[in-house]
Amino acid sequence: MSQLFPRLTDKVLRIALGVVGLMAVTGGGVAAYLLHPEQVDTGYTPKQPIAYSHKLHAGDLGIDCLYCHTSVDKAAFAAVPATETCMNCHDRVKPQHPEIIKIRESYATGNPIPWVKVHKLPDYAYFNHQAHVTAGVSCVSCHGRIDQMIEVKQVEPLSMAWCLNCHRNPAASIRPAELVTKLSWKPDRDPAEIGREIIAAKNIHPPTNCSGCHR
Amino acid sequence: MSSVDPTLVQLSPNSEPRKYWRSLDELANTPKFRDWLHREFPESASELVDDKSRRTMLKLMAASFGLAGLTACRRPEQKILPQSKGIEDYIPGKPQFYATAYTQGGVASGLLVECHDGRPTKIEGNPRHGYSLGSASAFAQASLLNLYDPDRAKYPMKEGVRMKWDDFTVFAQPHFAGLGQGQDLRFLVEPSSSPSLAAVKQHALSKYPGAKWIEYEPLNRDEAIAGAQIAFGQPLEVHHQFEKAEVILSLDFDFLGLDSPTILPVKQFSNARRVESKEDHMSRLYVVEPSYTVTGGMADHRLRSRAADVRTVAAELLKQLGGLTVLNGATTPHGRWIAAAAKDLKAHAGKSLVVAGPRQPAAVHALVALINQQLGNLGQTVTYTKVADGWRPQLEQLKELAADLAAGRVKTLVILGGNPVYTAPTDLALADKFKQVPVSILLSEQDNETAAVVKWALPETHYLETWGDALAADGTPTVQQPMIEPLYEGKSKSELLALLTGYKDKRPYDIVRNQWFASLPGDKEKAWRKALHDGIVESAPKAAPVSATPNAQKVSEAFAALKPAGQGTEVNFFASAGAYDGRFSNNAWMQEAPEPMTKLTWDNAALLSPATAKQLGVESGDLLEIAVGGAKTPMPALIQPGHADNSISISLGYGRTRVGRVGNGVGHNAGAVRTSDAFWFGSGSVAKTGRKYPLSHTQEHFSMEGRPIVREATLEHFHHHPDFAKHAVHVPKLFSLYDEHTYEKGAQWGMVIDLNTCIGCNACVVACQSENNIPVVGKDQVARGREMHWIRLDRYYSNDPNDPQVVTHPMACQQCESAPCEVVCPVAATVHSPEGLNEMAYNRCVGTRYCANNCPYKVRRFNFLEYHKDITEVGKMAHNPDVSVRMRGVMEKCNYCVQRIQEARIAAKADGRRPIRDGEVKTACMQTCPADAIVFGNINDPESRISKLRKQDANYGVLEELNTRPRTTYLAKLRNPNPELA
Amino acid sequence: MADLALQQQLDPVNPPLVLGERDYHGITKDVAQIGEGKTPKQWYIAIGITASITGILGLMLLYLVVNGIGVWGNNSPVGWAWDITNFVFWIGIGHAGTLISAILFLFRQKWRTSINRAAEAMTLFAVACAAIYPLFHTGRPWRAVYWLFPFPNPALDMWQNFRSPLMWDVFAVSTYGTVSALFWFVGLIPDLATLRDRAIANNDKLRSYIFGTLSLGWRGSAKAWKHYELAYMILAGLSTPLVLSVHTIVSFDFATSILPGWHTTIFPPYFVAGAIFSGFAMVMTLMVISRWALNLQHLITMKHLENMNKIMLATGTVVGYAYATEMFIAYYSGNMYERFAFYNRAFGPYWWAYWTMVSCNVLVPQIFWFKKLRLNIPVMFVASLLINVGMWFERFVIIATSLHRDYLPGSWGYFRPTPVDMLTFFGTFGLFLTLFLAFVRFLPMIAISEVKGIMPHGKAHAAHSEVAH
Amino acid sequence: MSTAVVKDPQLYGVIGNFDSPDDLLDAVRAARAEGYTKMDAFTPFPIHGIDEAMGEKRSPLGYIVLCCGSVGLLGAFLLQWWTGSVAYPLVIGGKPLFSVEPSIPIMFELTVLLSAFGTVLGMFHLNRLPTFYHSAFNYSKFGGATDDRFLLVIERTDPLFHPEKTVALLDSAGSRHTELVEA
Repeated sequence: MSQLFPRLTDKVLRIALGVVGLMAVTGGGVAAYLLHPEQVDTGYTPKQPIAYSHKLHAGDLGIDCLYCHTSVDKAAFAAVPATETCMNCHDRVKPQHPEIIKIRESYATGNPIPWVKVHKLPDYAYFNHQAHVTAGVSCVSCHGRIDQMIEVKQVEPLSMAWCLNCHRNPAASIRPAELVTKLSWKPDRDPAEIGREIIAAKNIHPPTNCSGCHR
Repeated sequence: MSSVDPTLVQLSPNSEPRKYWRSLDELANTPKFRDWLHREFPESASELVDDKSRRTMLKLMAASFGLAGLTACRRPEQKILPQSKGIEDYIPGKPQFYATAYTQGGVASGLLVECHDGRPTKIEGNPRHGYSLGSASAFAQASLLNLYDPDRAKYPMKEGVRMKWDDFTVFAQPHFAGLGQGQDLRFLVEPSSSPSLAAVKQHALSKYPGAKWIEYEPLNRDEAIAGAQIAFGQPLEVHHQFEKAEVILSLDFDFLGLDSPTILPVKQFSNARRVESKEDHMSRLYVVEPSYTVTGGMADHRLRSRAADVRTVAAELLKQLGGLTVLNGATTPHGRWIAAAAKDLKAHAGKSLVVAGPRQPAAVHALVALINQQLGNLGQTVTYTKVADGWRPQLEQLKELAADLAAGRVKTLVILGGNPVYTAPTDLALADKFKQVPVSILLSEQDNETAAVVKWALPETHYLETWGDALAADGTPTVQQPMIEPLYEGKSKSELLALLTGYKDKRPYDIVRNQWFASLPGDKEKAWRKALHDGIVESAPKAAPVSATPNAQKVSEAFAALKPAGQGTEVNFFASAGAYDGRFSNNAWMQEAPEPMTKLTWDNAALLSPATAKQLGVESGDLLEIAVGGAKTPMPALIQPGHADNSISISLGYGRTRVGRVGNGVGHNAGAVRTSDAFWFGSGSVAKTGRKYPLSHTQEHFSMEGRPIVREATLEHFHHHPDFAKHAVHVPKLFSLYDEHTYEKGAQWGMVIDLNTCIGCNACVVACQSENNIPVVGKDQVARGREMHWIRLDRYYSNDPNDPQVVTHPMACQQCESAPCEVVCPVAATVHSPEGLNEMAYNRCVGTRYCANNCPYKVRRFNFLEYHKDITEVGKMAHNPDVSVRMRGVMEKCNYCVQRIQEARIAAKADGRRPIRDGEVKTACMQTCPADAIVFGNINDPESRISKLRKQDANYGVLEELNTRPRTTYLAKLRNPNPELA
Repeated sequence: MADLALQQQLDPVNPPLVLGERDYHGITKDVAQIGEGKTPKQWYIAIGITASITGILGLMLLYLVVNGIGVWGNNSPVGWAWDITNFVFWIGIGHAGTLISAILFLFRQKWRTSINRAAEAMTLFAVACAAIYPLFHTGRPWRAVYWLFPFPNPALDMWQNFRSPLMWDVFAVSTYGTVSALFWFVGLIPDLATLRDRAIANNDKLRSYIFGTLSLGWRGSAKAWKHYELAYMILAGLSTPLVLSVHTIVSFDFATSILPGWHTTIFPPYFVAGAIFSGFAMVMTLMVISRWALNLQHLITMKHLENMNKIMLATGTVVGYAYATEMFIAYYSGNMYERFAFYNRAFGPYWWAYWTMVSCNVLVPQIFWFKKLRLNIPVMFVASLLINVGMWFERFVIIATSLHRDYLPGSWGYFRPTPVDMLTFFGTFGLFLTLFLAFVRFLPMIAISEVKGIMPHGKAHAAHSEVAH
Repeated sequence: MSTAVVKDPQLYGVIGNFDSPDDLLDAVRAARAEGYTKMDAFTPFPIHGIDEAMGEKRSPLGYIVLCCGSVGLLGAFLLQWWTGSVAYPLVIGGKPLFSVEPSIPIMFELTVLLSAFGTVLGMFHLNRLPTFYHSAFNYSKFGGATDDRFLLVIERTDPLFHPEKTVALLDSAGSRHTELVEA
């Protein structure tokens, strides 16, 4: 009886299997890294209709977040300000700047400025700014150093796992409520320690059960 | 899916990634497919970003599932559109509550309407209003959906052609200028108590002295007023104090249900019935009625009687009470029953109450006045107040109009509201007559049957869209504030009338404000603001009670003159619990809300007693033909235990031909056999057609099978054994194999439902539907047993199958501490919160339905299909943004309105991190319950109301013996029968 | 052959398991030829029909996925109906295969050899059919797939609830499927080698490469047989508790609930017996057909069939006993809900289903007390069909009638199947038969090497087989 | 014994071809008696007693399976304990975060699953499957080995191997067709 397969078949086969296996493992690892929310969800930086720079306003000029996002400590939503708010200054400041002209148009015509939404939570999740801000969670925890961003960019995954992370051990992200908008706040001692004290004082216990965020 | 961004979020049109996947664009861009994909892969629709460098697993999954999925695989670019100019004290996302008024039968109930970012989403009762006291009827709540009805009358139409208001005014102004004295001008108006409208009316009639103002409402209280006319010589409105009455006898009066335009009677009655300790007493209720109503359901003694025989009962009662004898010869077989009732009433003279329903002829009402006088109840539990001058029975006015029309004496007809073509007695044949009128103008919210026959059909504003006012039954002025700009081109009644007659004020706001402003005391501006805030003008005088004595002579004459009950089967006409008189026909919530007694949805039926059914040889589902006089209508039969024999009841408001996508062709038109001399009831005939007609019920089995579900006892028995409910079933010492989880920390939510005061009125069902975005599934799905209501009112019959007693059992998720549903969910989509809630995470649910199978209460609801897909854009405005809209394949159920708990908690924390106060969180059902039968709260706080109720002897848990540890418990049902009739 | 014939005369009680003048080569030929010859027209017709029925299944599932579970008759309170009924039904069918190949193997039941291969194949195909239901009864199978298996999920950080019997099911069924497949393939290897060598001999290139690859270069060396036999033994040892566990766990779906009629400690043994019962009925149906169609009367002998009938009689009676016990315990418990649940089964709206079940499962097998009927092929064929009907109804009765009327009468309902329900179920038969037809056509449906192993050895009958092939 | 014979490295061994298991067994015993040790048989079905005859050791497969099985058992236990009470502790039906009772089924199933994989892969490994090229296939009549013939090979690596003598031995043992097979 004759041989069906050439002499080398088995060697080749085993080597091939080895290679495939190796590739599968490494490929899986790479995929796992790339598909992780850390990678997938961050970095979204849409083009905004008006070249508004948070760095300039919040950073260099040091305007407090609450000046524009007024309802952040009163409601679930940190409302995007009405054009009116811009006009408080810009009817005098740089009124002829091309970008400002857009603003004045909007104010004149009453047509809203179509800002592009940057931070989008997963569906079914209900986030409440008021609850977090009053508890002493700083803007920076979720939005990053907005005061250093010329264009606003999503820096955190805003995924369920990421939320749970902080809800399970909040200490590190809790600070005195009056400091929440001080994005550059650097305490002289371990912030987690301060957090723990505040948590004890206010008896803060973030929910980790479903209805905490899902209704 | 997710929460609605307050600042209007829109998908920008250029969000399609045309630069890649071009080859798939065709497929990808069919919006239907994309919506579907977004529904099915919310993650893929949201998580993924516009970046070719990163492909995600979900992207691959979507791709592999349907190539077109790829479009859904980048973050859809969403826009945030803030206002250009800020709005004063408006915080995006924070709901606001405004007071307004809902009018039914010309009587106002005060409302508090929850608005999210400028759109009303939830209707609640106004606690400051004497006729709401915080509660709202199912109708009042469901009227929200009428606002968002996609089939409303939207634009002025001239003989079916869309017009502009300008076109109309161009036509109308010269026309009305040329009417002279208005000899041939007629106004046909839906009755209204609005003072501002009355003012415009005065102006109109002074401008056109020759014109006639006709008011007509298919379900009116004229007989009662006419009864007072007979007894007291003047037309009077009757008022009852159900709370003060210890013994009540109702003659065909569904005062807890459809015969009362407000919920006040329920509040009063339930206060008199509530038993909180074994010393407490409760009032006793006798009911005499043909069909089974919720009032009959609450009766301690119920006498089923043909509507035409009620008069003899009344007369016999008067005789027994020692009053004059008006019964000439006629006798009643119920002597013993009446005697006992009479004795009971007499024993409580001054604290008793006899009432007659709007369906009973005037003479019976007059007789009842005598009875109450005999019992010394006048001025005690019964009071009378004046009605507006120039009152005439509406039917009379309408007949006159019909005559004028027939004689061609009417050249211009203005119909303000209502739908006379559908609701008027058939023998008047208004449809044809209207067609003859040269100029006929209709102002109506609905594009209805009347709109089909008039020249000009004008859109009317919904009451949440415009300014107005109305009087409560006691004359309290109630302000009707708009919640939203008119969605379409509607105008209000007074607005149109002002336009036609050149009234001084044109804008509704001015008309209303100027009506009251002058009369306001003190700082008028401040007072006006307060009135708007409170919803009522407190300073205004209430209607004063009239003290008069009934004239026995006149009464007996009138009684003698009563036309005798005809031969043949008696046909009764009732308001329907769903469509009322047809104004809710296109309202999906009301169509699907089960009729309280029969649990029938999406239909009306001819209710008849088992005996009559046997005699006629019909069974439920047979299609009958009902004839009254010459008129005929088909109607499916439905056997109603406890119905009077040789009598059938049919409800109005169905069989609409022109109302909209929801209501068209639903049910059969009872109005087709409603004639002006058989307006409320009359003798007719019933024939079988041999055909069957499918009826959809939400409940198929009405016997408790001897199971200890609703635990009931007499007051007497309760006094001796207050804890009888606890012993209805043996609950052994229950223990678990595991060391059990304990719920001691923080708030622990629970609910107590008082079966003794619950009347089963559906208010909670609608409240829940509105609050929790519960979909409507339609007749076919209900027939398949797939209704979605989170709270259902189980109806059980007991005792004699021909003349049973009924109990209602509100059933929603019991939030078991050791919940059988949680253990079996493979993906942990339903777990327990630290506060004892049985949580349901919709986005985790894969839809095995195992939890529903393992729920002994069967309170879980499954989205078998995409029940939200047919909701129009405007319909979506009714959604509560604080609650997810569930997609198909997802299980859902009552969660104690967890969104309200969360809101309250966040508020409490922002407010100095204090604990939530008792009563700060009210579930939608508790908030609206007219009988205050539902109490929700923290069982961990010994001071809370609920903790006290749970400590009561009558408190028990359903199926406790299964060791499910329900958080919802019940207070046992009590009845207070007359020992003499026991 | 002399001693074969002799043995036949000597031993009428235990007739040999291979009849006629068969020797090793003869057996090889008989089995191998089925696949080697030209494909008969009838086969094309048959698979044409079954494949189109499978097509219906595909369409129904697509329709379901697009519209949702509402296209079935399921409702509230009957959340599970035909879907889970069919799932349990198919899983049950599967069990006979494993039983024959594993348990009978451990009990050294030689007569299993000529039917075990086909029975195992049947197991696999039945499990494939069964797996469809738990997956699709959610209406959104993709969710079920990626959330029922414990993959790490970095976005959600959520895990499954391993207390849920459905989770146990996921593991039990997938394990069962995998192990059965391994068992089946290991059993096939030597026969694949046989086919390979025959293909080489008739130098049929395609077949020789296919089987050459599939047989992994098996040579039947004594050393290899040593490991092989042990492996086979271990797999049998593993499969035996596995097969018992699978239906036990399936029964837990019901037994661990609190629904009257489900919450029953008798379920595990009762379900296992039922499974074996229905499985054997299905094997019988298939065997009767294939031994006639492929004339293998000499390999699948009356003794095989009779033994299977005896097992059906036994298990059928066990099942009957279970029904009786349920009824008695329900009565004896004194629990009103339990009592009602069982009263309702027999005399409620679904009485017809209950009595169909009883007559098919308890009465029909009783005919096998009579040897005449045990040996009558038409009789046993019809009986096997009836038993499968009965066993389907058993599952339906347990699931639907318990659900439609439970604790609160206010929530009672009634289940009616839709055409989609029926066509989906019908379609799974198409899938099952298609797979089975493909199997008998392309693979040795009888374990050649095992059959040879049970033949009496001896110089004599090797005589007339040539050295040269 | 003379060791003059040069062994051809291209050679796999000598294969004899027998009619029946009994003949094969006789041949094996004969060869063993001669002192041959490196031999193997190729048969269509397992021949009982041939291992003893050839002096084979017991298969180690059992230990492999045991290891895999225990991994499965332990893995299932850890999976359920960790996910339930460490990764995301959730109160489900008021039950403890982890308890053994409900974990048994999955522990059992995973044990069986991994054992089964261990069995099959272990057997493959011990038998070096797949081996698509094997010297035995060079024997002209190897096909019989999977049908009705019973082959015995005495490998070149056997110290006593001798092209003529070994062939003669097998012939004398009743081989119908003895061949020198190259590797």
